Amino acid sequence: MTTVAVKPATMAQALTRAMRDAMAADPAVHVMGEDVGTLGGVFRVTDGLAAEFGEDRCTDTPLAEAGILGAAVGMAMYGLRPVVEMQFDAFAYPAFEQLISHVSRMRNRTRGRMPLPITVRVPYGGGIGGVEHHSDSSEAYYMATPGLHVVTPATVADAYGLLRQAIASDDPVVFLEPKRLYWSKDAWNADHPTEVEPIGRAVVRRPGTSATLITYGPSLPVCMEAAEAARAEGWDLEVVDLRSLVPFDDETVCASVRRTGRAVVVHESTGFGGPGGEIAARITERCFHHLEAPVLRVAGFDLPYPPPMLERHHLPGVDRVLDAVARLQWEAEN
Amino acid sequence: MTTVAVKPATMAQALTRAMRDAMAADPAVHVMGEDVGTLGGVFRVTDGLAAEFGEDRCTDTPLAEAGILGAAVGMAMYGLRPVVEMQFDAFAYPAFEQLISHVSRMRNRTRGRMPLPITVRVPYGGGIGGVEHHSDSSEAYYMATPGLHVVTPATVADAYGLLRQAIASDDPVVFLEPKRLYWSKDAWNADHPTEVEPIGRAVVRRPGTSATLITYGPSLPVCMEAAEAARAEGWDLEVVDLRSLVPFDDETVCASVRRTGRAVVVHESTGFGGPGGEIAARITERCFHHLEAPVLRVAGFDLPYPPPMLERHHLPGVDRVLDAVARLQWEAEN
Amino acid sequence: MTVMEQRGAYRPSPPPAWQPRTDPAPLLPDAEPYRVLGTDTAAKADPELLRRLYAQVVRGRRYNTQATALTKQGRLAVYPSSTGQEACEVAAALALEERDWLFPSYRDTLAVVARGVDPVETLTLLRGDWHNGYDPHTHHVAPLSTPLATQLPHAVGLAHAARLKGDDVVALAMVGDGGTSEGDFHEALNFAAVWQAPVVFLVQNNGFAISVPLAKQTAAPSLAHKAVGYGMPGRLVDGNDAVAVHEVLADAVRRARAGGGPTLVEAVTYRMEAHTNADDATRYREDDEVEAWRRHDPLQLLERELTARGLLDEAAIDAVRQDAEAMAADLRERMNQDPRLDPMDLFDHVYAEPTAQLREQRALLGTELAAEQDDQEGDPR
Amino acid sequence: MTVMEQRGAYRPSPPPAWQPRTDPAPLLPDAEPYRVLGTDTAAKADPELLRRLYAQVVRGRRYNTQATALTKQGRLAVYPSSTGQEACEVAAALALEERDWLFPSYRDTLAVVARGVDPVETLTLLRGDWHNGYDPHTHHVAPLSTPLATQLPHAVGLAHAARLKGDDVVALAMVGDGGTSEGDFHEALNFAAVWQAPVVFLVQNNGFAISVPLAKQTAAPSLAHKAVGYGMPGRLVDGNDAVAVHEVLADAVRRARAGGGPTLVEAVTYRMEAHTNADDATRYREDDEVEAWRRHDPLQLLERELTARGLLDEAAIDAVRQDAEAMAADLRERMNQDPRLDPMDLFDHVYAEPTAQLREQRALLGTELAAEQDDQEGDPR
Ligand SMILES: Cc1ncc(C[n+]2csc(CCOP(=O)(O)OP(=O)(O)O)c2C)c(N)n1
Ligand SMILES: Cc1ncc(C[n+]2csc(CCOP(=O)(O)OP(=O)(O)O)c2C)c(N)n1
Ligand SMILES: [Mg+2]
Ligand SMILES: [Mg+2]
Repeated sequence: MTTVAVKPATMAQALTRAMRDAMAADPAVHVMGEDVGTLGGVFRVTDGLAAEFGEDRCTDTPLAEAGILGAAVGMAMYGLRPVVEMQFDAFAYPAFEQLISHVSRMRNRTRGRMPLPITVRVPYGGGIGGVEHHSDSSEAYYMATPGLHVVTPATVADAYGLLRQAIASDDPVVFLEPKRLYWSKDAWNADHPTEVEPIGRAVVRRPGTSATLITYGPSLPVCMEAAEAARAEGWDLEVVDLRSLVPFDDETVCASVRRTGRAVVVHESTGFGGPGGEIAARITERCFHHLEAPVLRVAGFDLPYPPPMLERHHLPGVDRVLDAVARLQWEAEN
Repeated sequence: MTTVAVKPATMAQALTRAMRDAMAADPAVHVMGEDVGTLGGVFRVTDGLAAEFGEDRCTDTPLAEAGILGAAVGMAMYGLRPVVEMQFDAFAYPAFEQLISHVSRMRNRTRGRMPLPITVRVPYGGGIGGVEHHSDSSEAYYMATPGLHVVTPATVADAYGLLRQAIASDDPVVFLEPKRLYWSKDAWNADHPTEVEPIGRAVVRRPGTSATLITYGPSLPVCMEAAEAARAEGWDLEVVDLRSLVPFDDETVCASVRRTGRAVVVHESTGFGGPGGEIAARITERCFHHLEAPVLRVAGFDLPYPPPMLERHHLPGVDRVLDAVARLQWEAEN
Repeated sequence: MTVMEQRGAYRPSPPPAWQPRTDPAPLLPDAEPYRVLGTDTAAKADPELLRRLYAQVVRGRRYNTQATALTKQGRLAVYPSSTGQEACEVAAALALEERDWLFPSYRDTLAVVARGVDPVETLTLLRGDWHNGYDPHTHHVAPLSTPLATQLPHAVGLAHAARLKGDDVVALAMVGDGGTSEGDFHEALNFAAVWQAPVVFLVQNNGFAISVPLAKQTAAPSLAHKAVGYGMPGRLVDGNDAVAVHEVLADAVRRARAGGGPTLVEAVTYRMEAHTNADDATRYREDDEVEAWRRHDPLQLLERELTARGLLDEAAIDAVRQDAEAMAADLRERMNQDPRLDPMDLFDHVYAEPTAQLREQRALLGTELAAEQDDQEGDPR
Repeated sequence: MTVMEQRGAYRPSPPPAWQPRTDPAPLLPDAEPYRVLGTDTAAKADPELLRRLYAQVVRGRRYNTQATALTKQGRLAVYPSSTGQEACEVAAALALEERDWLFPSYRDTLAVVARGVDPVETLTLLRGDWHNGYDPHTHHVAPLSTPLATQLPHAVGLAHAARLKGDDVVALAMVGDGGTSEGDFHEALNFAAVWQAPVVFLVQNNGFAISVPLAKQTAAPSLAHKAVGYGMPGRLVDGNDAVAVHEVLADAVRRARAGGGPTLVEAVTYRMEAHTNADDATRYREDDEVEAWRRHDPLQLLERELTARGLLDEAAIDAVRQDAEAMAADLRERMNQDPRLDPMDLFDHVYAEPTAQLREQRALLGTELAAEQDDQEGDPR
């Protein structure tokens, strides 16, 4: 037994390592996308992979997202496990047709004979000062598409663990990487990566009793901070990190809400038609008589993602979360 | 005053007439798409327009949906009012990028200087025995995209009235035409079309007191039939036809639910991540203390649209609606 | 040194990065579609190949008429006939080795069947009991693709993957003239050329995309001319001449297999029937055009050549026809049986493991079906 | 009559529908990029045009260095420099009449400014106070398009609409070498050719799409060769030769205006700086390639010609530089002021009329901002 020094790593580093380890473990794993090779990706998440595994395993493709994903479909048909990088959320839209009409349906279309083990990595969300089309939260589109898994890590350990699981999955996974957490750090040992819960399992990141904050990806740190701040107001908030929107872990979420009786769903994506509606509706269907107040939502406004100088007004922050908690009809309780 | 003979017309005929009248009234209106000219569209909805207005006003385009919508953007920039036909719901996906990144955002991007008065007509939904990719319900994608209006008629009069309004709107409208209602008939006079409520207003199609069915498009007839059948069980159901998902009419919907205390949302689109989640969540947020039971949802299953021989099992029918009504915790009331 | 002084030293030179990557000349198609049948070179065609092509074309035509008949009897939801295009369909299948892959578009049922897939399984999609009826791996045939041109990048990816794995497998992808307008066509051809993937793209230019004639689809000298823009050879061939199509495709396949990269083949042909049984072609085209093409019938072209060379007598023709009839009879019989339908299948293949919500929904449908059953059994009628 | 008897009567004929729509020969680009500067034809170039191009190129380069400096000072979120490509940028703007429209890609700020748009408003997107800063209608310039190639179909639609309305307006659309791989490029060019729309497509082939070199982007002999596949002429030009680019574009604009349809122009150039200030170009290219291109500098090429022909003396050079410095100083000064920001604007332009939910959200933000204000005012610090 060795004691290992646990140094802080960034989420980006953990993601890189996940691909590296997956490629080393399985020659079928191929990374592809725009600038993923020589440059190592615009966020450097694929840094070093082309050098280590060669350009045939980590490939700079022509600039065409439908072509990239479409080619990945064919590669998967022949037994490879493509890991596709979309450079930014909004630049995944040209590949929408391939994703919806083929990637999500090929297994079903062929009665399971032609599964497509494709991981589509999409850096998503805002808060990084990006100009137009660089800060979209597109998870609602993917959630509404049966046949896709939709996974999003919020911690360094999950970044590694979930990406390994996604690549190993025989189903297509849309793997949403919160851009503004790429440089978030945590103690994490690349050579002995922490085991994480499987895709499909939500995790209570902070136990609490007064109300449940339900969140994922970029909004987890916001909720953790809000929960800390809420102590001053006398609220002991539980924070649930969904980790995957599909499959959705009703069990963990509902267990928490039944315990606390109150819930707020927090995400960056626009509110109207966004993931929060589904989540709130599911909870209400399942926990109606446990609810002291309606499940509230704190989300981005219903507008195209704002220009960088205005984004802070759009993004759900600690205050907006606390305001929502305050509206959970506490008086009614007494 | 003349008495006009009111003959039955189909929804398809009302839609054709709406385009015809819009084209006659405004030379800026141009219809374009695959097979819309000489053939009159695969559903014959543009029948006669090329003959009457010429091929420059009703144009058979090359077979490329992104190109069609992208060209429409440029035409709208120059002051035209394109009415684009997507041949089937799933064949609108290649145009997704243009729709999301440009059509929905151009007004906002340019601070209102470059509005895009484009109507995108999308025949949607199933129930017509169509093979793969011919029966998708894609409204969740459009709903989650700020900047788009999302409109869907369920009656012949609305087909005409809403399409005229959509074409006259200075904002882009995704106009969802329920395929299986194309041949539905109603008494309607093409020369004196009934005035209809504006886009953004929901309409109570059947008043009732026990519970509210909230629906739109292809599921309206199902709900009306269910409401009739429910009388036998002693339930007097109110039926609300949303008519537009964006803007969403909270007022009408919530007024009804506050009155009845119970609600079921019915649509064909998949349940998970579908419109019903948003609708149920909004109602619950606004009417929590009026609710005797959680808002329930009856929707398509969470799977790729089934092959035609199995579609009847997927589509929400009268029985499934009534089963949901039965689950609205009636005992608790007494 | 001022700029003026520099001038003497300046030698105009091409911008440093400029070097044509390929000589465009050999990439350009011939001005006229390549033909064999009815020309002097026909005599060189392998008798065995001619016979195989002929037998398959006859079968193919019979398959089309049988399937169209099945739509009238309500046994198929819809059928897009490829009558008039059988030469392309059959040649595509015959140009490939068993280990190669075929990527058909929705109209290419004949190519799929000619490749060995069960005729009934091929029609599953169009009958509507499931989306795809055959196991793609058995005969290396991808599912019939309904969204146009979207299967082309798949073919490129598969061919590329095979090459990466060291397998000398070629992919042949089929698309219509209309489909060439889609962005996916462009992206697929570009990827194929950049990767030098072993793919052959076969465009069946049958003159129409539903009602839209070629002139509204493209202004190109020919669709084959698109090849040069990707840096691959473009070949133009008479799509009703089975021998010519086969030769051009077989050449392209050989080239691809040898590492020579992709080829774009445009086969000029004609869709003799309406777009599908649901379409009315008289709305958009004149009978005399159809008649002109009837005189250039792919089956007749073959039959003439074979008979002229004494490779086919009336008895042999009869034998081929009987074989086709037998196939049709079998198809009719099997298609007249109701397919096995189990609604519960709906939930089984969405994911490797159904999610909890799918399990819930499965249970719901189970209950409904059980109740339906009870109702029926309890029903005195 | 048996099939054998028929044979004599049979005359092989091309399939009826076959007729090449266009002669491909005139559509093909020359083998070498067209050049004027440094060649004998340079002497024929209009002095006035040379002076205008020169002045704009100098301004353009200064604009690039100033904007890049502003990124360092945190005044711009990001800046993609077009240094090395100024000849294309400037020639594009100058080839158009006022009534024509320009469709720039995200890198084409210089073309936008050269067209007359306020330099500060041009940078709004990259400063980040709003998405687009100028009124597209004032100078007929579409917003800078970030999603690559997606603006090309817009240009086609606008040009087509103008033609339908009887206006002799031309649209010029700009895209990079990388952008040509996108499906939207293909669809736009095809629509333009089928509609014979008055559009000119200018591809700036600067050798890279971020880190990806042209060889991984295409295998075509040249990007201009793509034109033949759409049935439009392709022109290849030295993109660092402002006079040549201007001439080729002006020709194409004239042709389009006269109803001659679209043209695809490939300008071979080089991106001298990194992709943006955030990029590190040393990760993917060698200094000596950059150096080779530095010897083919668009500004130097012009300056040499002008001075050689005695059209420019040191005083004139100084005057041009001073004008550029003044522009830069003005830009610096105005960009150093904080932009007017009103968060409430967020809700105003999503729709013509804000929806009820947007009004609610507006009110919420209003309350929050008021509370923030109170906090700050109440704050004793
Ligand atoms: C992406 C997409 N858009 C539209 C359609 C609808 N559609 C089906 S067939 C067809 C025409 C196809 O023409 P072509 O490619 O020439 O093939 P052909 O029918 O002649 O075999 C159209 C528009 C489709 N299937 N996919
Ligand atoms: C649809 C889309 N995909 C990806 C990107 C990200 N991206 C921005 S610039 C760029 C490279 C563009 O290369 P090129 O077209 O050659 O233009 P250049 O940068 O050389 O001017 C990429 C990949 C984008 N903006 N849009
Ligand atoms: Mg065709
Ligand atoms: Mg470039």
